[in-house]
Amino acid sequence: MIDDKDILLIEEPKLTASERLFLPQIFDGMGTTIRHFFKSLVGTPMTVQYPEVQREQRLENYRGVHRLNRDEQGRVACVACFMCATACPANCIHIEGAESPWPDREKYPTRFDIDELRCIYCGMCEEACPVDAIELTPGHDLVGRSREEMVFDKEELLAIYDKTKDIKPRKNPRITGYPGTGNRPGAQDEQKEKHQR
Amino acid sequence: MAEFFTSQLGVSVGLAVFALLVLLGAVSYCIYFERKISAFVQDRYGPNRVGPFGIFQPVADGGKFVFKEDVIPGHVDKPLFLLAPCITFLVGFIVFAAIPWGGQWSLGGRLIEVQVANPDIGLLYILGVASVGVYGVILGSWASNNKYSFYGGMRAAAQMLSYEIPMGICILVVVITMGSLRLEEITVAQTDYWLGFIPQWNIFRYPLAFVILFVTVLAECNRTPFDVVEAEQELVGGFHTEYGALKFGMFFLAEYAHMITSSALIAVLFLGGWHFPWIPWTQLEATSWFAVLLKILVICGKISFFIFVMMWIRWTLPRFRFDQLMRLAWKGLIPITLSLFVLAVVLLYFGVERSFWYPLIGNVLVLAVALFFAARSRREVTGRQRGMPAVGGGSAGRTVSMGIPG
Amino acid sequence: MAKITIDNKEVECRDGITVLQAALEAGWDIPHYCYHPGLSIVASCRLCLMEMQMPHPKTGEMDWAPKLLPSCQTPVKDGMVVRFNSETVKKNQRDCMEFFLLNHPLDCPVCDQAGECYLQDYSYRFGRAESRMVDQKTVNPKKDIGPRPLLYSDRCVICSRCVRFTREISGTFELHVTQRGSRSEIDVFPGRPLDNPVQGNVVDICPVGALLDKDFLFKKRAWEFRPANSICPGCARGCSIRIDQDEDVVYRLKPRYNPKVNDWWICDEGRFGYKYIHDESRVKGPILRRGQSVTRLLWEEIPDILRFRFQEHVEKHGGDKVAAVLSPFMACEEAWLLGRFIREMAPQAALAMGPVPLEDEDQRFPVGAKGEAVKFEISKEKCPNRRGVEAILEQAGGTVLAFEDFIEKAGADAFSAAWIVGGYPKPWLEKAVAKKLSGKSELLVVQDIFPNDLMAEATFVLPACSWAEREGCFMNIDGLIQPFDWAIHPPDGVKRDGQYLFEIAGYTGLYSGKRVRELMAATMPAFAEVLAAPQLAAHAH
Amino acid sequence: MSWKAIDRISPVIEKDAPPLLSEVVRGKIRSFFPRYETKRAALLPALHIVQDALGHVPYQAMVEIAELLEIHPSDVLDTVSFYTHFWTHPKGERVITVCRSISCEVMGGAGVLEELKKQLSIGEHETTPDGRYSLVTEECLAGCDHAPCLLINEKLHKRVRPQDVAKILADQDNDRLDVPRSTLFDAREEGEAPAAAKQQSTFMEGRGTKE
Amino acid sequence: MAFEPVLLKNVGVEGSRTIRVYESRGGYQALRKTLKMTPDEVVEEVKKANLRGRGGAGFPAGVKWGFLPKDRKRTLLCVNGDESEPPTFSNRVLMEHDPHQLIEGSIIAGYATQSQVAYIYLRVEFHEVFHILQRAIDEAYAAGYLGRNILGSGYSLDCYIHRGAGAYVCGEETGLIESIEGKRGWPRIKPPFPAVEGLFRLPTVVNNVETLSNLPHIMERGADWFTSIGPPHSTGPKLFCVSGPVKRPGCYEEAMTITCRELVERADLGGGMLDGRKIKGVLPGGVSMGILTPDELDMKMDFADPANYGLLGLGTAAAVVIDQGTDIRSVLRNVTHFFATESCGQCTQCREGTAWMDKVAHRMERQGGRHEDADLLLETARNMGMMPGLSICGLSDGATYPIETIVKKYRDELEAAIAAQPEGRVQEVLQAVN
Repeated sequence: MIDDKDILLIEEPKLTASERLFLPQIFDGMGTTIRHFFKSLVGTPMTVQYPEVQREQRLENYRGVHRLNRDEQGRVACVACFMCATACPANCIHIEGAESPWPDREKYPTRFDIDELRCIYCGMCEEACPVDAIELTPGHDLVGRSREEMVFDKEELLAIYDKTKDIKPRKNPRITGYPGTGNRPGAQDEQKEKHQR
Repeated sequence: MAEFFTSQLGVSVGLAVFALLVLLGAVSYCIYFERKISAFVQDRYGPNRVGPFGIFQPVADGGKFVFKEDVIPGHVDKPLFLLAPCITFLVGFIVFAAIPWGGQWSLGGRLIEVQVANPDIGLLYILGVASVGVYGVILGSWASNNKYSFYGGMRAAAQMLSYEIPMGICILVVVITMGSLRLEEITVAQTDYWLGFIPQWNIFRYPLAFVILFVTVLAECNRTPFDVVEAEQELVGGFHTEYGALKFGMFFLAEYAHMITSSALIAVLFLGGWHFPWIPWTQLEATSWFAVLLKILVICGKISFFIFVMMWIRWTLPRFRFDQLMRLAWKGLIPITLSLFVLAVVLLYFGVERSFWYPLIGNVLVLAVALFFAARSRREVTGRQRGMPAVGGGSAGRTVSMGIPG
Repeated sequence: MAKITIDNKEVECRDGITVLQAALEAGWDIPHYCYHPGLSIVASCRLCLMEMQMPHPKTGEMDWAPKLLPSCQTPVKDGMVVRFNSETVKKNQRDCMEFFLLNHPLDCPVCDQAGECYLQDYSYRFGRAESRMVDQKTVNPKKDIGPRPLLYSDRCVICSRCVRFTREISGTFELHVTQRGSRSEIDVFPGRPLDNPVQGNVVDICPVGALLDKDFLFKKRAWEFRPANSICPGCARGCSIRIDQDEDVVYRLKPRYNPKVNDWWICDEGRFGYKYIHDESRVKGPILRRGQSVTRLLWEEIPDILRFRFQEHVEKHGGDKVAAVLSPFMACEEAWLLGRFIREMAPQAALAMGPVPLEDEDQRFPVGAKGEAVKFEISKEKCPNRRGVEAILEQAGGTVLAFEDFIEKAGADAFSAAWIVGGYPKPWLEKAVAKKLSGKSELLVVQDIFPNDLMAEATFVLPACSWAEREGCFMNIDGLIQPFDWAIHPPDGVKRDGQYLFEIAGYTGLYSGKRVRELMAATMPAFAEVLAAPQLAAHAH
Repeated sequence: MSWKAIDRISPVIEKDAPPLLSEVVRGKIRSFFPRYETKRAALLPALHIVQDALGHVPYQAMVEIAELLEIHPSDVLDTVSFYTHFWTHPKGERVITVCRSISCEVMGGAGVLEELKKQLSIGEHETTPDGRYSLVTEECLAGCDHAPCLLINEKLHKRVRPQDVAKILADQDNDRLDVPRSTLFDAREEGEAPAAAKQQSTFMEGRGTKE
Repeated sequence: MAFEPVLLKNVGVEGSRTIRVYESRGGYQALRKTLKMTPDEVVEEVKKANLRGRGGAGFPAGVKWGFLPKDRKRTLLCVNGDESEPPTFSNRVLMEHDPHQLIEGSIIAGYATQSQVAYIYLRVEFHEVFHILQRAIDEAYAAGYLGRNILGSGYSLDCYIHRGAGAYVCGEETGLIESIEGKRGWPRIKPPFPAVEGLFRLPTVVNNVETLSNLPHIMERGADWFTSIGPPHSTGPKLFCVSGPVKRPGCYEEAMTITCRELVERADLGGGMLDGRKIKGVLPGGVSMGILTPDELDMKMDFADPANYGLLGLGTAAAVVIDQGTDIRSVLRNVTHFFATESCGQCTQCREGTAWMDKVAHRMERQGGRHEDADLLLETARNMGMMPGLSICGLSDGATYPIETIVKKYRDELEAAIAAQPEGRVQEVLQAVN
């Protein structure tokens, strides 16, 4: 419930006589659209003809298709903690965990499915991951012929990692840069200072 | 046999068949242009995959409409459901009968009207037939047995009713001035000149009536900003929610046919129909086949212009809320057109109805008064009611009225 | 009734309980690890310390004790004053949590306890964000200590609840604390694993993730469950349980506190006995057999067809040729509905109850305990509702047969129409019995979870549901009527027994145990009120 | 750190192994029963007796003690693991216990320990390969007035300086007491020496992070 | 002003361990006298003498006996001979040289409390003591001082030695009780106190060896004699141990009027420092009481004064002298290591805290100290429960006092040592130690 004291009452601005008629605004708008019309008629429209033409641009903080990172030994980095599945507002992550076959790890995912059609690409999974295993890449051209095809399994997500290894997705530093993650430049120094204090 | 083809009847029949075919094509291409124009306005390409510049897109669309599965939902009133698009479609096309396309054509020594029919009550015919169009919409919405569709139909009925009044009065102004209901005569009466060079088109006499007629025509055609009938965001398509395939195509085509006829009507009533000033071939006296062809081109050009403006408006202005739409009709347009009607009658009484200055001055006066009142009006201009908080809004007892009047 | 004052608030509490218990019952959330209401008190975790007023040793006047006292160990005394919401108490909790987490691996992401872990909860409430210890943590090994539980020593807080459980409840003494000081660990004697019929409880009482269930290991995270309260059908004791399910898959059963039946415990047989409900071989979909042809029935048409067929049969052969075998696995409501239907069709019909699976004797814990000392008991009757069905048969009156007699009579062609209910998790119809019954009935309705030998010739095959999919009440061996909720939906094509029996018995609408019990109460007042186990108190984990 | 679980299920005691505790030992243990209210209280004396007889307390002995005292072997292990005195694996014939209390440390006890380690070539909690000596430290031997001191089996060596270590080790009788021994806890049959460790092993198995 | 030794009067006498010599020097006379009194009179006498427990906590023995329920059927007596506190050895001296004094004291205490059995809990490292004491007990049995119907008084007492197995915490009375019961020596929660429910759930009295050794003398010479020695709150003779680099390390009997300085430096006591070494500090009452700097040596060795110097108490009155040549970090490490090894692991603060402080102290000794470590140690020590304590037994409190006093009183030295560490050494040590 919102408290009454939190409600801000705003007076509507008074309209002038000409504004009240709306006619100038209408003509203004008409002018804008006709200008664009002729510009596009004579010149080239702004849009490009995808997929024949693709713009050369790197959208670093674009949140596109997920990838599942590998650790130094090439194994899936995920520890099957279900944090991403828990954080996911669209319920599109399905994980099945099991005891890992490796000596240095407790748990690993036997299944890791993301329904890319359900996903809303909010990046919460990325934020929730305690081991930075799941990341959203800038990959945006995601197509498939069936719904089933758009449910990416572990192998597919790892394959995306293999393809996009060199890209370091830029996460929003304002979100991920909380002390302790060390993601942010200078974060570790701050940590040290804190200790000394 | 040749006798027939040169007779008025033969020309009428030929014209009817020809016009129907051309019109169907024209309507299809209207859709094409609509898409193209919207694309250009929005800096896009528009359809460009089927043929050069996508000019075969209407063919593809038409093919799709025809060959799509014809679904009739189980819950509809089947006969009415089928009837509705037919009515709309039919009405959209038969209005053309009374449009004068090219004045007179001397064919085989006789002067033949290039018009399917030239009844004495041409205007009444158009008005009458056109208002049947709304039956299609209402029937469709009723038959769909779906509350969104029904809302659409109700809105359509209320809107048609409201906007036919200012439209009719506007036409009445012209009729009083011209003294005839025959469209051909109205056209011919506009072919003179004032001061030797200003064509005596009604637009110069009654510019206000012209604008209002154009606005009401937009509303009658359910074009933006008056397309509350099929408002996708609120009504999921309104009356045609349940329609698909060819039946939807018929609604679709009828809308554009309606646009063409309405444009033609405005052209005839206010822009002198096939008349184009100063070019001899388009004057009343020119009756050769070439002149007729030219006249047809002239009126088509005028129609095209109006259609373009309609599309232009559609891709510029947002939709009215239903109460705003109603207010515009009843509180704005009807008083103004009534004033114009009084003006026309007074001018008629003094016998100066066909002069240039008196009507124009009268128009300006009416406009001035109208603007004065409009600017002084204290009505709310936003959707919010007075006293409603702008943020939050959890307070009890206050509701926001939705678009439906009442 | 003693009256004590906690944080300036007067609280009435039962006599003989501890301050901690009183505070918990009055709604204070006092942190604690080693205290468990079902076990003896060791007061070793030092988290529940409170400020208390004590009689001064010299003057005898009530005065604040100079030090914090463990509330779990101090019994309430009338007029006692304690303080929980004070800086000293809070400081102790904060410091204690730091000590607890010093050597804790902090591997919550892979720990199954996460989400229901008291170390997590208290750490959020009192803990520091960072450890001040820079030295390496002591890492204790993971140990395989028995067939069910797995021990992660590095997560252990040495609350010794599990050790006390094996000493006081199970009486099997397998667990002990080994070494001392910071090297303390829980352990078993090598080669003498933790292996007793109630060992699963050590996982429940472990407040942290040190003891985990191998069966449930890594299967699911605790917060994903949508639990339902239920009653264990494993034996006639009828322990209160909670079914943890997600998306119609049961992952585990947990005991629910019920002082009248099972306190905090359940046995492993019950705990892991749910697996059959996800068996692939279950009967799915109702079937009608006419001669050689087999048709799948729609659920909607079943009540009418059945009623018609029974009516027709009774008209043709008379009511005394009809018999019904009720199963001790049925809920009371279901048994009542079926009995009612049969009696309505044929008042002279014979009713019987199916065989009661029996073991040699009850198991009592602590092992070897007798009388008052018994803390937990497993019944030898391996079905949940023998008494309930018996009570209903008794109320139904008319011809009520023992199962053996029914077989005898059926073998002698006494019945030509029969309704036989199974619902046993294990095969129950012996070959010989099935053979005796086969070919005797013209109209045979078989209702069971798993295919049995009679189904091949049944006129109607109705799939039954496991108890997790049903709703109703069981009457346990002591005559307590305990309701249970459904936890999961039945498999595709299967309808809840209660619902279709409700419709067959001639009622319309939705079946609910409560609704049927109201109907039953007219003739059986005992069913007017059922025993609801107390809500699982937060402290009774 | 490995996630592999330590196996505590497989038996460590051979099946059908002959009883480890002789009748003498058992009788000795039984003789302690009347002293206490419960049989269990005889556990510490029993462990002393067994350690004296066998040199250490193997798992099998724990099981047999448990049977004797009518408790669970787990309880025996619980107690055994708590006290530092009991060895669960073979120790040397003579156990050298070096005091590391504060007074011994101040007086140079660390040097003695180092010297012992050097001379025996073993570390703390280890046994010489010949099984003669085991070396452990103890928090305090309560011999602070003679610091630094060390214990060889039962014999307390006082004021040991690093240079004395060689002499002490060379002495065959370095574990002989000056006072007459009480045989209350002794269960060794005549002439039998406790089994000596044949290999080096760490103090407590399964550990390695402490110390 | 040499103090006339009472407790140690037989020490050094040829054959003092034998019953013959003991009796010849007036032994067992007190017992005979006592057996003529009623048990309540004995208790009253001891109460009057205000005999405070010598084990460390200083609780009056008579009062303790008074807690026994009146309607008890069986009573047990435990003699606490688990002398594990470094650097204490007074009990060893008593039992090694004069075992019969203890036995007599035990019998008197047993008679006063009407106990049936006395268990002498002896730490396992006291091998020689065990043999001596067992021999003495056998002698006492033979002489009729133990067993059925002692000296015809109708009172019977059995006395058994129960050997421990190496656990400091078994010196705590309930830890001791658990240990006798054959369990791990985890101290019990109180209440119920042992006097109500102790060994084998029976009323139990637990007294220190030195406390009991005082009893024959109280009974023989009367409570007034006892109270005439020492200040009113610390009556009676007391054994003081002194060890470390002093000329005469050993156990001395004195009234509780002497100061720590006297104990270390008086010619008939400690005798001053060895080889002209300088005192850096003295741990005056066993490690768990705390440390005194050279300036504070005028502390009175009684039950009250130590608190004024930030110490926990008198403790076992066993002083160990630390000379200037010893690194204070080693002392700190020695102390923390002791408590980390000997914590029983029951209470959280003690279990985790002692180990943590041990890790820190080890790191500091290896030159891996950080500047915040001193504060960390202080705060952890306080969090572990300075008196009046947070844990079940006093070990945790005992562990905190030496650390707190060392860090507080030698802070400059610690900081200087940390500052003198080579650059980057901290990380190195962290890596290496870990």
